[in-house]
Amino acid sequence: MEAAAAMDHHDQHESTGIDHRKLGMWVFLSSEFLFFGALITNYLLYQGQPGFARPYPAEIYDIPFTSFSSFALLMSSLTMVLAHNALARHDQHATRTWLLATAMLGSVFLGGQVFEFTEFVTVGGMKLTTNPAASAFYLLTGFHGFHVLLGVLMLLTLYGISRRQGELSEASGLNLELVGLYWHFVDIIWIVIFTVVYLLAGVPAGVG
Amino acid sequence: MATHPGEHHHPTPLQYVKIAILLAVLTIIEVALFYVNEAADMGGWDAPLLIILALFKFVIVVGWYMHLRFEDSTLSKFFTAGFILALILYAIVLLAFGVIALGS
Amino acid sequence: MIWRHLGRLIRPLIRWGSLVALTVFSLAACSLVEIEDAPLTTFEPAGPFAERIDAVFWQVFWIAVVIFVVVEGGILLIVLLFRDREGRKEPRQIHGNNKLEITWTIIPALILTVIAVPTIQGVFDLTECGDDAMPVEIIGHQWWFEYRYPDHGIESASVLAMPIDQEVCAYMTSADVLHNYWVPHLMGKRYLVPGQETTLRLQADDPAEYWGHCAEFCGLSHSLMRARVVSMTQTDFDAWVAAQQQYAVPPAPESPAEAGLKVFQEQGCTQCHTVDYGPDHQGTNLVADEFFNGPNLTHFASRNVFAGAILPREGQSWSDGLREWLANPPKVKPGSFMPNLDLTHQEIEDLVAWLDTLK
Amino acid sequence: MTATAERRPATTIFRRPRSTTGFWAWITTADHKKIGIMYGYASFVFFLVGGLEALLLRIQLSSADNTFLTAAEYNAAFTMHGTTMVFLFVMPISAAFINYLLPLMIGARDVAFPRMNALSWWIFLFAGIFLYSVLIFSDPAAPAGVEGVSGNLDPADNTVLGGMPDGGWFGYQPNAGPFYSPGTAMDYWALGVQFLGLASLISSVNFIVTIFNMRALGMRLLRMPVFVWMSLVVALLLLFSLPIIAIALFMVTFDRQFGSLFFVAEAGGDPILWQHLFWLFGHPEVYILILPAMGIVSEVLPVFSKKPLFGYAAVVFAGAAIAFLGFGVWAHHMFASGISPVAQAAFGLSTMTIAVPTGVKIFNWMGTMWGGRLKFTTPMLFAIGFVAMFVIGGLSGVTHAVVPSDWQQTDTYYIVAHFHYVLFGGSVFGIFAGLYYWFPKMTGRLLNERLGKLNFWTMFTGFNLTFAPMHWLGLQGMVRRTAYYPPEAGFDFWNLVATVGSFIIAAGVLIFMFNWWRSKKHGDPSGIDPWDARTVEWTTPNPTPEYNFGVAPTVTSLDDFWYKKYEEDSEGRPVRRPEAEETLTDMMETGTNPPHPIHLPAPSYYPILLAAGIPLVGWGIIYHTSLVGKLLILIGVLVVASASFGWSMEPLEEPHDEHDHSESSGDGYSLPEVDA
Repeated sequence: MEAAAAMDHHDQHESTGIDHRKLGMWVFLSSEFLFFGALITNYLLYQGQPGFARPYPAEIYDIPFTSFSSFALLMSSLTMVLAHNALARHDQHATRTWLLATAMLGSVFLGGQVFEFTEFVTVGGMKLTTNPAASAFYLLTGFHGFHVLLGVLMLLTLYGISRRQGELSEASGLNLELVGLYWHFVDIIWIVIFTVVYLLAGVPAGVG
Repeated sequence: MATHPGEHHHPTPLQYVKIAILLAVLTIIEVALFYVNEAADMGGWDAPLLIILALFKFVIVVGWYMHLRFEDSTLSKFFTAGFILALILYAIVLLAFGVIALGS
Repeated sequence: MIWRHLGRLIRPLIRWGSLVALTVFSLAACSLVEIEDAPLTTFEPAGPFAERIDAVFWQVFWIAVVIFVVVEGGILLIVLLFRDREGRKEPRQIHGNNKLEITWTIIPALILTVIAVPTIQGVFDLTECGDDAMPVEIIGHQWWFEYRYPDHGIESASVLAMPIDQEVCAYMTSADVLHNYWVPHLMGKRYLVPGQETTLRLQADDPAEYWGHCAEFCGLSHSLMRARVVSMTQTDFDAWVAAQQQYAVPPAPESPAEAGLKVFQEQGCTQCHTVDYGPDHQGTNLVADEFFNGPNLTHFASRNVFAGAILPREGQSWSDGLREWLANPPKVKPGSFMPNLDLTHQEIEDLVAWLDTLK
Repeated sequence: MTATAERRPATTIFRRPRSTTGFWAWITTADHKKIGIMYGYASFVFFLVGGLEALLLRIQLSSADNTFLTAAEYNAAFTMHGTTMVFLFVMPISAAFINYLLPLMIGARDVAFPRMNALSWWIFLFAGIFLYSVLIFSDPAAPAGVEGVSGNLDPADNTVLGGMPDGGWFGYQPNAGPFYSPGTAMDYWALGVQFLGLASLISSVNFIVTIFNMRALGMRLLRMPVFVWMSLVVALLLLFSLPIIAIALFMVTFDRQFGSLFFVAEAGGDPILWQHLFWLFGHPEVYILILPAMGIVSEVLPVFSKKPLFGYAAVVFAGAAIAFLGFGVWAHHMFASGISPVAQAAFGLSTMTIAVPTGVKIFNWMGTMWGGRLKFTTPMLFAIGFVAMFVIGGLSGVTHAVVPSDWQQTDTYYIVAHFHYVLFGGSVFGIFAGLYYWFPKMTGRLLNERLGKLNFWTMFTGFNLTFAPMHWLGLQGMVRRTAYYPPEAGFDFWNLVATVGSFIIAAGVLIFMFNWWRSKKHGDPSGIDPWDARTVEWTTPNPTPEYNFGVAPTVTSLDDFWYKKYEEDSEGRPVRRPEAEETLTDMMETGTNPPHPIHLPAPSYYPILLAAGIPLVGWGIIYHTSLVGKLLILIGVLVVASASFGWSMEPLEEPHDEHDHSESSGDGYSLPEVDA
């Protein structure tokens, strides 16, 4: 056993040295690319096809509004990373503040999405059932919104725990890191969606 | 766990804020590009520019906010594997549908 | 105890019995495949495109046979040579051999390269229709094929007539779900996709009748969606076209056929079916909605099969097949869009008499 | 011995479960072995269900124009046969093997996330039950039609069996969409497969982390048993392919339930998009089904050849190559769909390349047997059967890559023959090899060898009689998925042969079940090392103790266990070490009486509770237009949410674990108390 233990030390480099949950989260996130990739592909395929019932999503976008809510989500990544940083400095108060700020910014984004969907349906006249491009738009942004919603719930849970226990323990610190990874990921997916789906979208020739 | 060797290299809050400002500026450029293209057609040049800008933002968030730059390479291998695989597979699908075309 | 005895009895019986049975069946398979009359067989190409595919198939097949014999023979040899026997030495512990690994990576790769050449040539040679091909539109319906000849202004169903030695370019689409048009004697298969157009090349060498089948699962009666292709000389085809371009001849007054026409009109059959008696005569109804479109019956009696080429059955007369169909279509073809109209015996007889006039 | 911790959780909904035996122990377990066993039994039940469906199909096809089944029943039977065998048998029984063996083979005490593991299993089980609940809740076969117009069905054709999903396991659109498959059957299919995918996705993350993080000391990646490698590859395939089918199934569910138009051709939807998405998942799925069996065979062949696996690294890399290439070949399922000639040529070529690594594997297996001392035990027979049959499936597979040939063959029985040679002659034979080989690990007893050989030869004969004739049938033009063929088509004889064969297979399965049932109680005791095995899982007593290993193993080479027993003489022949018997006795001793206290993943109620909410949501979505449906969604979401909450409140580590942890990290162990 002693000999084995001595030899063990030489083999230590094999272990990845990464916590199970952190590795698991990254592994999971890597598969999410395929998830959102399928949704974006789906949208790209349909948004440019002529002959659908109007309107196409790109006809009724409100770019200034979406830019604003995108900006909120982008800045929530900053508050998220500041929360993580505050916890690393053992500044529990700041951690709580930044957590709440992140959840708030996430909620702003979600609220924006609810508003946008409502506008599109009532004013723009584009429903899920209008045409395949509209279906694809709602499915894509809807699933992204669902991810944000889960993120907000997780952030609020962390905030709740922190309030109730007076602090976030070291174990919760890892939880915070994991929620952060998830949150940033949702943000980078939106960076792609904002560019590809909103800014680069057009309507097929002959429409509009 | 919190005392991971990589933690030392993490940026400071100030650096995080600077990064956020950079991200904000990039976003403003993106939206501006969109309107420039609306006003005067850029002849298809908007697409590559916007994609490059988005990728730039993407890399910044992943690298610094998600600390991927400072992590064990196993994690970045997984992450890039998923990203590249998705990119290739869906590019082929879009090619098959003629949504994107090679050499045109 | 009993297991031991039973085992001793059964084991050799099963082991050798199964090997013998397999050998016998393989031999039987080889012989029977020639003898048996299979109207959908892929082994009897009757036109240049199917022949081209057949040639590729056999090329690959013989390569596969050689590989099969070598590998399976190798496994059998190993099993016989190295089975554990009394007094056998312990085996040498060999972990691998890089040269061998490289060899059996490169050799299959080379074989595949050989196969790849006819594959790719075949794809490019056989996909695009030729310039002087005769266009035919094929529309898939649940569960029958509709044919339109845009150059001749003809519509038909279930039976595709085509001249020999003339390429036919089928422009295909579907009115409902996916279908897949397949006439093995003439060509491989191709989907019919709703909202899209696919093309398929068909060509026959000799006058004959070929079977076809819808090959993509298309709902309840997928198995009852068959097709027929009749190839004929150019002269016969021209005559056929000329006949098909005629209006139908109105039935004689007071004949059973006229009663049949009346049943046809009164039962609402005209909702889906067209019979074109020409502009001067009533009893025609062209239906706007693609989905309601049943087969055009103007020259119904000129087709030897109907109802998705499943009737008449083997040994059944044309009129008996029609009687079976009219009595209860959903029973013959589950899910059929032609409903059971609870026709009386007399009504059916009249309809048969009338339909028989639609040459 | 097993130190069961005194549990005093501060904040949970339930007290932690305490049962270590009996019903509640199984319900709340987080033990990978128990979960593996449950996976195994459940998937075997589904195997029987899927087998019965297959027999129904075979009876119907035994003669021309047979009326044993109605068209609706036939379509439902083949749909559910495919769905069941793929998602409810081969995948979960592979999960059973991976669950049971993976930690043992890498010298770990459990998987990385034991409770997540339990969650996967319960989601799988509930999803399977959900899928088959269609028999109770679904309306009988509704004929096809568009809004306001539907086809006509003879009233006699409205049967319960015919009310099962009938759009094919491939669910091609628009036939499986809202207009052409009205009713709820295909909703059960879409959601059921969705949930099964969720279970597999969770498993895959779990297995990947386990393999990356929990290997025994000294077990480098290239010292892992091939089965572990194949598990890793399968987990990666699942990880990257499941999200695609998830989206595709969401699209179908939205089309069917909420009126979106993704695949509605009348509104501009594209049915071919479904095929791309389905096969983007579906082709990797094929390798998900076969690679675990390849792993099993790679373990069994060396043991009974008394030789190491020939070209270990080549076999591993070939497996990885198959997986990687497997992502780039999906459109070969669509050569007839009208994709461009360039795409057809490209996918034909990429498909051919897969034959190369597959060939490498087969040759290496032959190389393993070459010069060995082959003992024809039942696992070995199944393993050799696997190799021999897989060659046939592989060769017919290459003919599909030859695009023009494929235009003739696709959608015929030739394809059915091909993939059954791969999935039955391949996967199922591999699975049976594994069942015979590792049965002692689970029970401490051996399966009866005589019955085993009878089992093999019956299944082998039945298998070939059933599926070999299908090659001929397909080339003679028999189209797939057809309930009827006319007498003049000339298909009768070979179909009858196939039907007879299928009943011989069924007999083989019955023999197996009898053997299992009998040997569990009366089989010969196996001892610690019944097969003279090579890998780490056999260094611990049989049946496996709850804590797996008395002392965490340390690995110094590939086939570590073997080299504890044997050394090589100057000729390279194995010579049993003089101390081998002593080593084994020691292993038995430390395995039975661990020298140090061991703590194990604590059982929990939350996995089963969380999983129970999921089918509720499923039923709710299907009936969402009614009040009951809305309530079900609400209840389901509440169950999931409260279970997640309780789960996250359940302490990760018991109070005294902190202490143990710092100690145990010294010997490199990541004890599984770190849970999520």
